[in-house]
Amino acid sequence: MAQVTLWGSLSAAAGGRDKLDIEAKDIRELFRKLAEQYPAFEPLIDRGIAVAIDGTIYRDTWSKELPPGAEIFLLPRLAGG
Amino acid sequence: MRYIRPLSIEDAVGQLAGAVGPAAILAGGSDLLVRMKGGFIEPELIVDIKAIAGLSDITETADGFRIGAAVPCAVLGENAALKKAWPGVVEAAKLIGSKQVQGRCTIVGNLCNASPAADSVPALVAAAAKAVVAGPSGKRTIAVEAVPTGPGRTSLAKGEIIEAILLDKRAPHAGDAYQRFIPRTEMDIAVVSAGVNLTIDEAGVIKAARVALGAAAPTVLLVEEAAEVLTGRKPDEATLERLAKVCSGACRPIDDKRGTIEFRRKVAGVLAKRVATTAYQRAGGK
Amino acid sequence: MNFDPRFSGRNFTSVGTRPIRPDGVDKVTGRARYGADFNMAGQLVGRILRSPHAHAVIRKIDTSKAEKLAGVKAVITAADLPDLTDGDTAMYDILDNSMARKKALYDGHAVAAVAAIDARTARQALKLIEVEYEVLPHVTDVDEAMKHSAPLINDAIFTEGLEEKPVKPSNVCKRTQYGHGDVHQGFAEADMIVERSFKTEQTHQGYIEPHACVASVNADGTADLWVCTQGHFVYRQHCAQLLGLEVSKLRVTSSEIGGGFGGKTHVWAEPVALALSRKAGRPVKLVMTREEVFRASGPTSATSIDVKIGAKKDGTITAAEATLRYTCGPYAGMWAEIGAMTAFACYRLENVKTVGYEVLVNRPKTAAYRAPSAPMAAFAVESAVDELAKEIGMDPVEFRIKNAAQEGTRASYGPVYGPIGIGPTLEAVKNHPHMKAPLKANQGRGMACGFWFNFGGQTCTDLNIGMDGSVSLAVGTVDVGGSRASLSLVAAEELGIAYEHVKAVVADTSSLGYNDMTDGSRGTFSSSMATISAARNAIKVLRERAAQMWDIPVDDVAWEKGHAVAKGATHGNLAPLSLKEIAAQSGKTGGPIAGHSELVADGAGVSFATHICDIEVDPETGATRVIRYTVVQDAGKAVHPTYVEGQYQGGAAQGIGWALNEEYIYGKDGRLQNPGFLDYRIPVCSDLPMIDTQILEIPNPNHPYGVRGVGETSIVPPLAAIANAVSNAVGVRMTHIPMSPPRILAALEAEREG
Amino acid sequence: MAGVAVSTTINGDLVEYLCQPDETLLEVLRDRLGLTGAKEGCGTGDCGACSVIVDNRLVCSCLVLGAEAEGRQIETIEGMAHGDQLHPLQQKFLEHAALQCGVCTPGFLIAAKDLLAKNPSPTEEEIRFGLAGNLCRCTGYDKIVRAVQDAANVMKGA
Repeated sequence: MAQVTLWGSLSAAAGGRDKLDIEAKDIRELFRKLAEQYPAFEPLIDRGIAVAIDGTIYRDTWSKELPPGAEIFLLPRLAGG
Repeated sequence: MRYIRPLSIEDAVGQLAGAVGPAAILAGGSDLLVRMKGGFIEPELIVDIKAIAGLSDITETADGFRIGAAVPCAVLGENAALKKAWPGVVEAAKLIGSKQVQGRCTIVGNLCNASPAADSVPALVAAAAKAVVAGPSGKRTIAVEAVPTGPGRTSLAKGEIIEAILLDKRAPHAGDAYQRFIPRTEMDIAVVSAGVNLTIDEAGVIKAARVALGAAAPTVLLVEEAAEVLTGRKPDEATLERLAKVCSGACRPIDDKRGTIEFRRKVAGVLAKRVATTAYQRAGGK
Repeated sequence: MNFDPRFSGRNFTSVGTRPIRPDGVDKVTGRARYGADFNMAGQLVGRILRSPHAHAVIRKIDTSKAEKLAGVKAVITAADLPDLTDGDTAMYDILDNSMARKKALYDGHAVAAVAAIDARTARQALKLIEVEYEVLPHVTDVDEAMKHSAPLINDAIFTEGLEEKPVKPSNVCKRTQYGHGDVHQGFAEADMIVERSFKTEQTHQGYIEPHACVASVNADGTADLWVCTQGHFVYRQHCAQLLGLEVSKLRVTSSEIGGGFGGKTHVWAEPVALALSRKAGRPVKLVMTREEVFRASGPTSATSIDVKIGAKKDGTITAAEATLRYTCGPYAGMWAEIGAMTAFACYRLENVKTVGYEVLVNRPKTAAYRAPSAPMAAFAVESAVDELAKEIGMDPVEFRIKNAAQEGTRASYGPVYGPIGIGPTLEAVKNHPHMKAPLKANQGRGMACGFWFNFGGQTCTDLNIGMDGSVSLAVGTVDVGGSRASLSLVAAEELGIAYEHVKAVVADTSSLGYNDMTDGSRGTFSSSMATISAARNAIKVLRERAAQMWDIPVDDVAWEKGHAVAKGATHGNLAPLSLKEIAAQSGKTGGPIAGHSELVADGAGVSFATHICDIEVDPETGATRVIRYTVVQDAGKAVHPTYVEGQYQGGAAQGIGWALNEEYIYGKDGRLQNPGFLDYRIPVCSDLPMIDTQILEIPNPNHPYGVRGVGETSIVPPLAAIANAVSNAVGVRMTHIPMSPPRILAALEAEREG
Repeated sequence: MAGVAVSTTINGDLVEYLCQPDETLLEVLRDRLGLTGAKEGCGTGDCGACSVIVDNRLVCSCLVLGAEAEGRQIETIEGMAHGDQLHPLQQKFLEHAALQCGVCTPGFLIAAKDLLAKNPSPTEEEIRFGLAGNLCRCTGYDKIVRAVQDAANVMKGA
């Protein structure tokens, strides 16, 4: 069971909750389950969500495993110059 | 659209007078081509005056200097005699645009573009320069301040060309100077500017003065009251403060993208002080 | 990922040297081809008609007269770009921004376009297009736009992120919040509190090369696009989607790019050029004028920010709070959100809260500009931090060191930091001789810190070894400032050959797999990762070939310093085989030798910088002059240190321009007053001193060489560093950027009058 | 609109062309003669990217009409190197990494060449003011100034 923290504009998609417990082995499964439980996440996932695992931000590596006990944050995907 | 390069001033005047649609005079082109590019002017006729004999020369005469209408500002700076006699006029002309623009732009073009912020004009007005106008009805000589009548407007009639600017021979103990305020160090249009021309006596007392301000009103301002403040005095602190106050008071500026009314008023006075000090030093005052 | 991406702490041979860039000679001889330097046979000239109104309904467009003009080959309006975005609102906004559909939303918004045989005919044709507008009230100011009485820009937008669902549409498209702890309690514990409001004006990236492209659409559904862009693969996706083309049938070639800084990360005129070409049946070249660049492309947000920070007497910050309002132009964005994330990223805070509001206004669609949104937030926060240090009586550097984030700190935007460079940059600044240099009258010194995330992303690289042992490296990230040199160094490093034997090119979209654009300081970070991976794949092949040549097991072949080396007692007498020797035999040992890599370069390390700046102020005119400037920034590992310095210096210069003079000035009519380099005042050569740099290298553990992105962070601190310097020079706290002479003089006069 | 026949010298070679009366020298160079080294950054003389030398005067070619080139000597970036021998300024720009995107580089090189021709030993301030008509958005000018200083030293020694 991973505890996932939702930041910024993302918590609105989970009905205002900013912490969720989700059983997932990697980012792909995490996104799939999020979209199942909270359909509002689907367009956000399509648009792009960044996942911070123990402080390192991943934007596109959906195969990245979620280590047990890892601190996981979901952040909006950013634009850069 | 036609482009012509007449060889005589008479031919140029005739072509301009006879033009059916809008006609434009091309010397340096640094204003004309920008206006054409922006679609502000679509001339039917472009008269390039650079091939006209004498228009590209600076001549030193018994009365002073004659600067042809097609002389690029960079050339003014290369003329040692002119620079020595009228350093304020030359430094003003040398402030227009970049090195690239300097190789093309002219003080007559600067004058005829009739921008209140034109750099060379306050210096020319302070220097009591005159313009030689050639037209269909012959030639006339007028004070430079009589040329611009408002932003983008001049007193020149159809077919008229300014063929030269005249500067007097320099009296001893005289000096002029020009400064402008710009936010950067180069490449800007003056937010406000000041030109001062002084003659002093042996004792260092100012005998005659002309003070002109740029970008402070719809046309360059010749501030008579400022000249009165200086005349008969030395530029001590109190005199300079009064000069600043009078100049600030004489301004009728606008708020625009380059500055505010308050800023222009205040800085016009600051510049007048600084420029008067430089002109005084150049006149030999201590 | 098919290789180990972790930092290896190795010693380098090529990486860290400073060779001449591979594209250099072309660029100093005028041969390099930029967006406008390319032509096709039968090419037409495209031009765009733009709205003179800030906000207007487009009632009717009559193009008949223009179509009849001799030499006009196509005239298009939004009707020629039907909506194929299928509910993708971000793409719909890009489409509407390319060509207004129902309303013109800002001065300069495209409403129609022509393709004609030459520029003069095209210009004339634009004048013949008749547009009937119903002019609407407009709003350009961020605070005005938030008022209930403000003209509504899009009645389908309701504020997202509110606790209660709004019942009325609003110009505020989103509210976001970041932070942790309890700021109320934190402020209650504070001995001193500084609270201030700040404003920053809108700026433009100011790249010297205007947007330019040549589009050619064929009747068979294939198309070519030559364009200056930061991401040709992204442009291909956008254009294919908007035009209804098959992605693989649209080949996009990125020209040399004359600056982007975020401003060339999504399409503007390119779909219009393609639509014109499709309609005219001929290639179309479309080059924006400088005026169009300012009116319709770029810019960054204008902002209004409130900051409140509290600290104890000993200098510990107890709470920090900010409310950030950012303009997005007329389309939804996430610019305030990025500001809210970055605002306090430099500090170790128990209690922090930031709230961002995305605000729609009648200005051009906001685009990314080098560490987008971070400089404005840093200006507000770092100004307040300086003021708080002063009130407490602490040195501003010491105050920041005391509160700096470190490994293990929870960032104000959520995650916990790994090894980071904020502390080391501050220590370096503290010990820098610049901090001890004497100052004259009316001069002041300021310093400030800055943060940027840095990105990675999708990346694809091909490395091909020629029969003579030379290496061609095809990358898909556009080279915006020397990355071909740094990537050649990386290939040389990994293979163990000389830099001179590597030639890097940016491949077009038909020659390489998809790459994200060069943004978020990712070019060298991501493509070096892919290059290392590709090189290691090539080395695997090289070892196999050497094993064949020696007729020994491949496991007995190692790769050392550009050579295959036989290992073990049985092969000890075999002379090493060089890459060149193996390549020469490649035709007989299995064909061409290559290494490929497709990966997602994740794990970009965050980046911090601290800047020092000396400013002289003329108290009579408000004029400022930058006397001395120093940049200290963490690069992780500087691959080509000269170009790293260049990034530091360039970002600082852009920040200086933003701080002092650059701004969009709108008239009461909502029209842009200064769409040109004359009155949009970017720094000229004589405005700046030399910009000293100090590169720190705190390795990024997620990159095999420790590389972090370096491009963006350098624009973050200057606004605040200069504001702090002005404050120290003449004793006025400047709260409005740019600190143009009229603003400084007004502040000084207000201070004198008390 | 009547075309103007022009005969001029570009980088030492006699060139003849027909241009429109309102066509700029920059347009002629780029669109008629294929000399795309000069760039249009603004078209109004504010950026210097189109710098060329006409009769030993540095100008913005966007502020010169093509028709005015009659009988003149024009130098562009394409004529700066002698064969495969780079001009010292070109070499020093490469060595100092005085370019990032490179779009302003041709204009800077031409302006710097004109500067050093008129002032072989410029101070840093003279270089900065001498090149103030050329905008660079990438470098912060630091490395450009150093490259010009270095080239000046090399050229004096030569």
